[in-house]
Amino acid sequence: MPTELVMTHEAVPGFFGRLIDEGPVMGPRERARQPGFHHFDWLDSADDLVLEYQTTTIPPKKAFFPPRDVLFEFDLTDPPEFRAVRDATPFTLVGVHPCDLEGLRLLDDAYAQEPAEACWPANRARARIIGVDCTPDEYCFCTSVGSCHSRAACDLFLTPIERGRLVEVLTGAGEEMLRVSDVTEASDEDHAQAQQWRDDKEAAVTAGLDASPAEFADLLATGDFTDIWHEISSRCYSCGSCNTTCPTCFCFDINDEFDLGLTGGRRVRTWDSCQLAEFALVAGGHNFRRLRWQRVKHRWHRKFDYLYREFGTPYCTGCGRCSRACTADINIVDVSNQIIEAARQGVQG
Amino acid sequence: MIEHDNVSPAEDITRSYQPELARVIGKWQMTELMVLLRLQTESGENLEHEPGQFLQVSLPGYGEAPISFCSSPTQTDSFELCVQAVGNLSEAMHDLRPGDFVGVRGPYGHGFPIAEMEGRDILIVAGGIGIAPLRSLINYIADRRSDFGRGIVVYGARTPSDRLFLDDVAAWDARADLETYFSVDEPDDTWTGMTGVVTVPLRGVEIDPDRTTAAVVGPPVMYRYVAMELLAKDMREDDILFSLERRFKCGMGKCGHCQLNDLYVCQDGPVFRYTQLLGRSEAIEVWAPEEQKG
Amino acid sequence: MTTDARIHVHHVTRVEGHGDIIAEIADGVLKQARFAIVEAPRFFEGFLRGQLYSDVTHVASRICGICACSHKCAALKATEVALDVTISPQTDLLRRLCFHGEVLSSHLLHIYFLAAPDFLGLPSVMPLIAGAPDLVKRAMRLKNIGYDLAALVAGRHTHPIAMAVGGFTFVHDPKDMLAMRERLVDIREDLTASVELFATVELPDFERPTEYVSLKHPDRYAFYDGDVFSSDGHRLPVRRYREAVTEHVVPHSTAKHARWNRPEYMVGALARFNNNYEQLHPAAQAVAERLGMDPPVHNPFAITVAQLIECVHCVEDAIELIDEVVGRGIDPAQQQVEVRPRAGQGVGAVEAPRGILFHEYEYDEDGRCLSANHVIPTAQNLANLEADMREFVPHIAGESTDRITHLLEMLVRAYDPCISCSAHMVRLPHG
Amino acid sequence: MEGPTKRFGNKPQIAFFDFACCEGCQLSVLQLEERLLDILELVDVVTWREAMSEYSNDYDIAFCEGSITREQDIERVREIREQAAILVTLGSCASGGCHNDLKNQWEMDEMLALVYGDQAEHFDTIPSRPITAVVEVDYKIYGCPVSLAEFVTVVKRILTGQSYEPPNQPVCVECKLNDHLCVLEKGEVCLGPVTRGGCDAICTGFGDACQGCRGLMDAANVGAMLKALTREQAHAIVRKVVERYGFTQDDIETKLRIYNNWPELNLEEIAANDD
Ligand SMILES: Cc1cc2nc3c(=O)[nH]c(=O)nc-3n(C[C@H](O)[C@H](O)[C@H](O)COP(=O)(O)OP(=O)(O)OC[C@H]3O[C@@H](n4cnc5c(N)ncnc54)[C@H](O)[C@@H]3O)c2cc1C
Ligand code: SF4
Ligand code: SF4
Ligand code: SF4
Repeated sequence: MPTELVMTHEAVPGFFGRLIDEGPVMGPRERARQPGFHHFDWLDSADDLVLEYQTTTIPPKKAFFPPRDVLFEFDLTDPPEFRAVRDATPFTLVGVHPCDLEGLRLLDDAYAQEPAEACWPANRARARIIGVDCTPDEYCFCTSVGSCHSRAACDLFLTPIERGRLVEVLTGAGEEMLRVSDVTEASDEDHAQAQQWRDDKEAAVTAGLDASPAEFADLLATGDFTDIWHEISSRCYSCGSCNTTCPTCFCFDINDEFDLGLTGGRRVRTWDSCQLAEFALVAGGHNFRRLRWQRVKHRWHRKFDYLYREFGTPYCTGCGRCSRACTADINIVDVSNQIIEAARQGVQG
Repeated sequence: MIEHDNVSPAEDITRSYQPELARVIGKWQMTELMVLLRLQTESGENLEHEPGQFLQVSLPGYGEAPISFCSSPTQTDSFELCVQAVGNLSEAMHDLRPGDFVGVRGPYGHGFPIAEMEGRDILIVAGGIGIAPLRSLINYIADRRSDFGRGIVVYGARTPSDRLFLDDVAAWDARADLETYFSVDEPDDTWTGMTGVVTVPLRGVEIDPDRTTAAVVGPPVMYRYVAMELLAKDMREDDILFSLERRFKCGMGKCGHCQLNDLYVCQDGPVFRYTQLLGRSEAIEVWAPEEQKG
Repeated sequence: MTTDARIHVHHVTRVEGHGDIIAEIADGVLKQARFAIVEAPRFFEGFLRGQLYSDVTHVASRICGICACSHKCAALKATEVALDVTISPQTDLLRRLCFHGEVLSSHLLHIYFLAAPDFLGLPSVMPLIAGAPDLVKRAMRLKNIGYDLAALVAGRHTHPIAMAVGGFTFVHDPKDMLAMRERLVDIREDLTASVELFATVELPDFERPTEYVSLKHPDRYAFYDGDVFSSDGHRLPVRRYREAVTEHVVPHSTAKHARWNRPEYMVGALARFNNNYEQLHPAAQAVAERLGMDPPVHNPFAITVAQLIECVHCVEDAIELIDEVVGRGIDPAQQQVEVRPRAGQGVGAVEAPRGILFHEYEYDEDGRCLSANHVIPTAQNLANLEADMREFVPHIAGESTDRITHLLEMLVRAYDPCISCSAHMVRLPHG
Repeated sequence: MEGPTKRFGNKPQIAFFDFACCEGCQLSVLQLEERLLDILELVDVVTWREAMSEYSNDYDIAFCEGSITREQDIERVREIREQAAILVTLGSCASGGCHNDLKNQWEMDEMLALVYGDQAEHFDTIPSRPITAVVEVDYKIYGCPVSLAEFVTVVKRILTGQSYEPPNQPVCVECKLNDHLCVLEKGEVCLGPVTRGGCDAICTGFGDACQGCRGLMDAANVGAMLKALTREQAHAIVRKVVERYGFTQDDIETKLRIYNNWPELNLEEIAANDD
């Protein structure tokens, strides 16, 4: 059982203010150009931080895996020179919801698989993370995939209670962050209130998969759902929004850019999406997933079947971002349940 | 999965996207579209590849792409790549001259399971530029002739002028311990050999299915027909090896582009057993005639 | 001494769009002097029919890449009148700020890149890149601050984003505003250097008094709003613009000519300068004095000088506008007012860099465009330009043909014609 | 390595040409400021009527802007094609389709009469078309106007002997890479999901909807859009938009036409090509 302390409402701004004084802090804040909507971005002051926010469009994975990331720079000298340009500045990521914490853990696993990738762990090592508990909306289904109460990857975790936040201290780094902070022991009442919050939250999750991840993986693997894929793909734009907003998607593209003087440049890694038409196109024009329905199918299999078998967890945290972002109204829970139902009927029939 | 006895490449290479330097020490224009490059790492280190493995090759500013080794691992002081001009990187590689540098990462992937193939008859089926990775295997077998049973090379090209590695081909043809079968789809006046797609010569090859391993590389359309031919010879599905192509960006099983159902072609392949592919709906080249139906 | 000359300049260079100069002198007597617009017509007024009001204003800015903000604002204003939308004071301030960006970028493009080579005896600025790199960089800095100012408000100068019927589609950040303010303060130095450069320029000696038409506003030097005003003493509300602008098709031109009280009138920087001098920022008035510009100025070559004076005004007024916007605080609730389609008709007028610009639209109850009309500054200037040519040619008839050609090109360029847009002039659907 | 591949012996000679358009793309190029000076280190501009009086018919690379709307334009662009080793179309007017093509919905006579009345006979006009419909082009830069970043990319590609394929992914991708708020969340209709990206989602970054200025991407699922924006939706956000505007499929089609009317927008054909 981790240490649990209490940070009062009055102490909260001071705590985050001090973190910001120590170094860069990324957290949920109001969008400058679109007030009323939130996103993860660097905070200028503790006032910017919004601890109660609805799930952001882009998950906090962007702190470690930027949408566009320079892998290295090069100079076209003879011989050419390659230069690492990785930023090593430590930073703090705050205000991360449990599903997104889980997302970070899943990416830890994916990138660590041999042969391991270097950028993700290097960036992860730079950051301390503070999680916060959340209020679900109609798209959330974390309870179906076991991420509802995740404390993965974080050093401190804050749960709202009457007099402030209950602070779970999960790591030494977390303890360190609290060193000069105004925190007190949690009382039984505090614990009870935090537990009440968690219970209420769980109860507020209304969407859900009709099968456990393990069962869903099996149903997917054995069934033939071509009709469902066709129906979904008739509506799908292949716009990639479901992937580019997903906290567990980690596909990317790599391209080179020359500097304008044409004497050097950089190699850049960019988020990619398996739903895009050219994702599996090879030189010569052969596209191994040319048809839209094949790509739609691939997404479900990758999330709930292939990676589930590889890592023992579905590569979905139930955050609901893909459903929110899909302007074609393709909802991951609805489609999954459609598949589950079809598979079960198939089994019965 | 193919067990493979070679150690994985040096850690610092796999852990980073940053290539090491290799210098072009020889260049031969084989056809209008194909160039053969001989390279040496700048560090002088031998990359210790297996036949069938590939390198991530780059020219800064032009990008990076997977290219198969086409030289045998028995050639230790240098290695060779054969590049078809199809896009920005590969075209720029045609402009390289001896003394120029390229970046390399790797070797990556699972090549041909040499240990398991030793002692067996090896049937090599190459279509088009598929001869490039297979040349690595053929020359390896030629250099370690006593380690293997029969060595059979079946090579089909579109036209006589598309045929690659003519010196090697002549050398294989001249050896008594290698059996060679060549064909072209579209013959010209100079062509005296067989006419037809690669399955035509293949049909005439007699093998002992119990002791034969087949290594097949070619364009996507070829695999299915070769498989049918080999199965007609009673070969076991497990003894048929196909090397597949997909788009690769990282070579490390991360970028997702090369995924074939649950497999990564760059890591689990590019050399696969037919058995692995049969169960997988996205190995469309081996089981669907053309495109999958919409 | 030339007494006969035939001049045909095919596609005058260093102007926006395509126009030809045709002049003929026989026995020292002017036979003809014309500026023929040969731009391909694009038919905006035709194809805007049927489009939704929001798409109309989107497409309207595409009439011209240089005066994109002007076209956009004229379209927005006309549409807002038609749909009975009242924008917030904040939107009004921001649009005025955006306008200064457009006037700056457009004027400075003209002053440095199109007109200045004439004064320096060069075919273009290209030779200056190597020869006077500091001058070129200064010109780029000046021009780009205009673009950036417009982009600060509208996301991009060509073509403005974010400007919608009823307001803006995003909330401006005061931090960005203040950063721009600093740049505007710094750019004063470059402007001063430009003024000094112009103080050394000698304009061709030519004067022809004419009717000057511009917007006039009770409180400020009019760019974004005001009444239609003539130096001959007439004043009309914008909605009655047709009484001022009488258009007629001339066969040699894809654009139409316009007249009001006299056979021709002038619009643009010099017209504004002459009509609204009193409202120029004191700093701009000081520059006018420095450059010997005492209104009314009747030399058309001085249009370029009037532009420079306006640039000084725009920079100073932009600084004041930023102070006002930031001082009031940017209220997200004021960014956009509710818009409901309804049937209606409206006219919007603004002072584009090249002069007064009218857009008129009529919408059906779903907010779809029934008819559109655009009256563009360059088209209004054409008759006046030709009148200038007719009077100017006899003055210079004694010069060599090359010199006459050059002077006529200079005269055309002084008007800073923007032909790509003047080619969309359309007959007013009467009724 | 010898630095980038040299395609041209010396500094290549550049020319700019314009056809029917607002000239905003050329103007955007002037906004490159310092980057323009860098480019001018690598090339010589020999012809640019809008900016210079010098003129040369000897150029390697031609940048052409605007639509073809007159018989004489066809001839002129063919001449340019003949001379230029490389022809680049600048902007959607030239590259694929733009509002100029909207006039093609009417008979040309009708258009002329509407605009020029009884003087119509003085003018010639043919249905508007992009340059790509008249001659082969080597590089295409879409956009109304072009994105400066893409322009610079293409210049670098040309100078290093590389091809450039305009992105074939929708604006939504770039919207996400930039962490923009989806404008649908504000209740606006956006054409981003079917529109070719490459603009870095500049409009949606300022909260404005994508109007489709780069045209439809290949295999755009237009049918899905026509349905999604006009039918009952479970999706709370899209539902809001649908209820607010009450668009019909014709309305969406009218909107799509603004940048997709060359050749005449044929939704049935597009639907047939959809996967
Ligand atoms: C395991 C393996 C081994 C290989 N071995 C060899 C070998 O030995 N020799 C050899 O020549 N090749 C080999 N290849 C193939 C080689 O990697 C490709 O041909 C490579 O992509 C060429 O790169 P390029 O930059 O020249 O072409 P690319 O620039 O990749 O372009 C080729 C074509 O692909 C399309 N394309 C590329 N990128 C995109 C994009 N982002 N979006 C849309 N379309 C795009 C374009 O239409 C373009 O015309 C191998 C591939 C694999 C997987
Ligand atoms: S977000 Fe929706 S429309 Fe876009 S690719 Fe994903 S499922 Fe298809
Ligand atoms: S698949 Fe959808 S719900 Fe699952 S983690 Fe990704 S974005 Fe969230
Ligand atoms: S704003 Fe438009 S382009 Fe961006 S994600 Fe939403 S629908 Fe796509």
